[in-house]
Amino acid sequence: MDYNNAELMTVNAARLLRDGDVVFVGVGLPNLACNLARRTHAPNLVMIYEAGVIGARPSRLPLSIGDPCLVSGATAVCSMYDIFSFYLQRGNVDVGFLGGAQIDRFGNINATVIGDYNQPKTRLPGSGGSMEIAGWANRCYIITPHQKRRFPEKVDFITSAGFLSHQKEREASGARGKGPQGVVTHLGILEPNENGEMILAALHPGVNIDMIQENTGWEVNISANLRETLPPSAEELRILREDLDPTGIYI
Amino acid sequence: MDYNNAELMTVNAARLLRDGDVVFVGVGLPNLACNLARRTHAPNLVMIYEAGVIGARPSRLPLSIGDPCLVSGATAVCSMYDIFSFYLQRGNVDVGFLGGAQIDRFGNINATVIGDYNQPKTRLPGSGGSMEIAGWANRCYIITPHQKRRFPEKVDFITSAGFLSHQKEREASGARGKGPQGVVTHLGILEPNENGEMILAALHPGVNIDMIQENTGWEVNISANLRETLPPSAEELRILREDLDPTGIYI
Amino acid sequence: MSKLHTLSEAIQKYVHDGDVIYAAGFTHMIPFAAAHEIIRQKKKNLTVARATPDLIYDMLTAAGSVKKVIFSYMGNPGVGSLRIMRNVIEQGEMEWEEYSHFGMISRLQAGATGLPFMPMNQTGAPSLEKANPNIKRITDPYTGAEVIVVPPLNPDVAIVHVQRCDKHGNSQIWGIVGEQKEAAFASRHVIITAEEIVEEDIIRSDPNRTVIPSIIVDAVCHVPFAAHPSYTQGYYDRDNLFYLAWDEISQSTEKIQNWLDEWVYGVKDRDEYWEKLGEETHNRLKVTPRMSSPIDYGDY
Amino acid sequence: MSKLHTLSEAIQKYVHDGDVIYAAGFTHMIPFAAAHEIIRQKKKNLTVARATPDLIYDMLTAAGSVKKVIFSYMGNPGVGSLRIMRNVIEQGEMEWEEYSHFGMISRLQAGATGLPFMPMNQTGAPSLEKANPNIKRITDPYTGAEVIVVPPLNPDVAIVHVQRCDKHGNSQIWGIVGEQKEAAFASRHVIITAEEIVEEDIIRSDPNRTVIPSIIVDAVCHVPFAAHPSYTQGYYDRDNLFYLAWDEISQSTEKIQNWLDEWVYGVKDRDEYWEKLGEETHNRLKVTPRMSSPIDYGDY
Repeated sequence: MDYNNAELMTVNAARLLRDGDVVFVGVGLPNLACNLARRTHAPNLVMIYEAGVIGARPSRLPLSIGDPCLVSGATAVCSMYDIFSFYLQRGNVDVGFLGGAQIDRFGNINATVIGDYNQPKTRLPGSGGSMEIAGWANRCYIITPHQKRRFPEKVDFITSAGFLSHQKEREASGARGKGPQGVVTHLGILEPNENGEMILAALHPGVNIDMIQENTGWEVNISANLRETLPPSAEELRILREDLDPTGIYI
Repeated sequence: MDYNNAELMTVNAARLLRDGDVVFVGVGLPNLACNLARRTHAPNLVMIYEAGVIGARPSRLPLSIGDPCLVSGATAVCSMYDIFSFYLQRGNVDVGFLGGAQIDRFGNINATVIGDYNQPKTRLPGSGGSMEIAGWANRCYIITPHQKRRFPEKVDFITSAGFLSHQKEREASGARGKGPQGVVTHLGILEPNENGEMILAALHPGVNIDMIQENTGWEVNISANLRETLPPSAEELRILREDLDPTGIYI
Repeated sequence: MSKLHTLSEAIQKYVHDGDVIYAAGFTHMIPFAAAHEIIRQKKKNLTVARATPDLIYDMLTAAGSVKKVIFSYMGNPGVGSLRIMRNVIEQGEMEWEEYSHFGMISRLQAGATGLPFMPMNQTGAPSLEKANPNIKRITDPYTGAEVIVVPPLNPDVAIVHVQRCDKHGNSQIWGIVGEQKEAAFASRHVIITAEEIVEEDIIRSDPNRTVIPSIIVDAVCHVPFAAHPSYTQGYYDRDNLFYLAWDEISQSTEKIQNWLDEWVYGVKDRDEYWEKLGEETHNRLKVTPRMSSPIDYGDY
Repeated sequence: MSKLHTLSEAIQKYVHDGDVIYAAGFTHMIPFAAAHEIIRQKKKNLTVARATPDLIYDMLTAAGSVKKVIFSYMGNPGVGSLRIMRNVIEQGEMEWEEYSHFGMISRLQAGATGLPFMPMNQTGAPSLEKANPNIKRITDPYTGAEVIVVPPLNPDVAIVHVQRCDKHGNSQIWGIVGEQKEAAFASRHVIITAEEIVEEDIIRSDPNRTVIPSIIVDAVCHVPFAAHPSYTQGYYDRDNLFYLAWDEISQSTEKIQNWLDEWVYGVKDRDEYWEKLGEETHNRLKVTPRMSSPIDYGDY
């Protein structure tokens, strides 16, 4: 079965979701992953968007986080203050998806600047809601291509907290969520060890450890239980290609 | 023209309202006073109820602060948190009406207990919203019968701030509103002097200073500009009796 | 996942002796049916929190279910005193904890949004702050001025009556929306009683109207007329005569007991209670329709 | 008291050089028409605050109206970078002040409710707090833990686009309600642009739908299609093609200038702009109705 990197990442992200999870969704691959999970093993998944939409059932592929198709047919809409406080800060969100220009060895994310903050070499969009999602969702997942420049040992700017310098430092910070529980790339999946260091937990079919090491900016430790992911199934790919993104905008 | 004490107080309270005022209304006489003002000199009065109703146009006499007739036909309804914060705390309310078991020389109100707080002789209903109304409405008015037991020199418990012990003490307290600007009784009107002491500012027709003194628990000072109120007009009484409270529940 | 329960099941499952409960609704949609079921199930030592205890907590107190009350206005709205609660407090037989309305609602807001406290501006009134050690001051780090703070209130159970919800608990309410949302989000468990259980499509036709989402709801109970003697906007009127009658009933221990025997212990559930109220009362509380002007969400 | 103005009058009267403005709307109902009028009136040295500056502030920046931006996510939503603002920041030509979304919205919440600060729980992320001295910590007096606080944001002017309002400014919105209410209550002046000006009776038929009350509104402007290229729920769709096109236009100073000349300076008002977009675009953005299920308030 043939599939591309976006499909591979989306399918693997979908499989991390559990039935009944309340997910704080972003557009693009996280949205596809959630809709895929809902149509396969997690029919009771509840999708929440930071625009304040709860229980969205988008009839078309949303192209922005505030697309009107998210609202029509949703179960509830609330203000931004409410979605961040009554839902996220209160602890009503099980899963958050995150992205960013850089992810480091302890799962910290930079989405703000490359270079000095006050005289930035590259000015990125900034946190948006990701600082709070990373801090307060019970578990977070990151979907990103696996490239050395995206995986530095240490990020220039911590927009969203992973485990900071150690699991213990995150715990001491007062952030309520458990932090990043998986980084899904096109090569495999990294997961935190007991120190909060992201280690190689799974390889996608056909990928070896050297390929991971070559594309990561630090010496990657390997899980004692390193596993291989199952390739995307025909049904998963069919749903993605025919139902969810038929014009191939994200996949 | 014959009128009773309730009518007299209601008419005089209504006259204190200005066109365009946003008023935080209670049921009973304040509600009648506002509706009377709206039908006479203040057609653009906006009535807000602590239940979260804005721009109410009650078609019947509301018997509780949360009567459904306040909602049907109102311009807006919001939560209690919002009415107290976005409206009152933010400074969007011009006038508040207050009542209570006791009002003292500096306009402080007791609506909580007679006697010791922890072993109350008489347990009264408590603040409700009056602590915030007294603190934050730009101006407050009190409507009450003029009886010695209701006008002690000093209240047992300050449920809602008047001027505390002096105008300067209120200013230092951080309360944003100007405090009680008038106490309308069935004998006359008390208003604060520059120290925040409630002094006799107006007598109703047929009342003399001795009658005020006999019914007040402190030595009442008299305004240099003591005035006499105009008696309720035929039109004011007609609106009250025929339109607003035709079955005589409050008047 | 349907969360449909009978009210009796829901109270059995989620309300326990010693719990802190919040029966929500400011004057509007007060969940009297649930309180009567709590009385029938003889729950004890409850801490009952409500901005306005209203008749609902006066009844619970009369039945001996209450250990403590947390409140901001203890009166019979539009009538006068809440005689039963007032009496046990004056007799030193009940604990209480007291706030202003905004203090009470700020506690719920903190509880509902996961904050460790809510700030409030100063009102100048000193006495309640002195009487209640839960009310504290902190310094605004921007101006150096002092600000009042109250701690979060996180009840064990919130009980909320709504006009319509689906079987999952997605609930829509209109009219006075008091503190229902805040009470539900603040609490560990949420019991919904509803005038109507509707198809999910009805809820999804107007998502901005949804105040309580299914994800925080434990039990959904179909209980028409659950709010009597208070009211449900658009469904029936407030029974002002009963609020007046309670002022009379609650003056005598014997009358209170008779009333409880007849109207709470003597009926099986709210259906029987409503039937028993009779046609004259039904007609008196009837209300003619006044519909909202519809809006268009667009079929995207 | 009618507050009806033309948009041109309203901008003239309430937006001044050097003001802090907040054009509200999270992705939805972004008041582009007002921004174009601000450009036409050559307002200068504005501080523009918005959670998501979006194309609206990219355009204002391109036109030279902006001195400073206060924001939490500076991107072209669904497309990528906001090239013009990003460029001036990278060149050191514009001031900025940055928060997370919740930090930004908490600033508005504080401003809207009259509080001197809003508390937020810790997220663990240290860098922005270090970079922005406005973000402070205080101690929770109940637990001794540290809490993040942000100061109120009180803009000079909020501009809010709504689906329907009456001539007094009582405004109803549905769909994504982002931060419109908070922005309006936080600001000294409020300008409403509306798809429809309706009779007061329509508003009063559904008071729970009203988000912004007349008492805080200064000017009401009837401006259909004011949100294009964003959208108005139920009225027209988001013009995703334009969001993509802007990514192309904003890459060249010449193209930007040409676009401003043609679509902002070259048209008198929003009516002319909408006409100029042409039938094909009109049809592409059309949406078929999907009505809300009506509710009954009861005729009390």
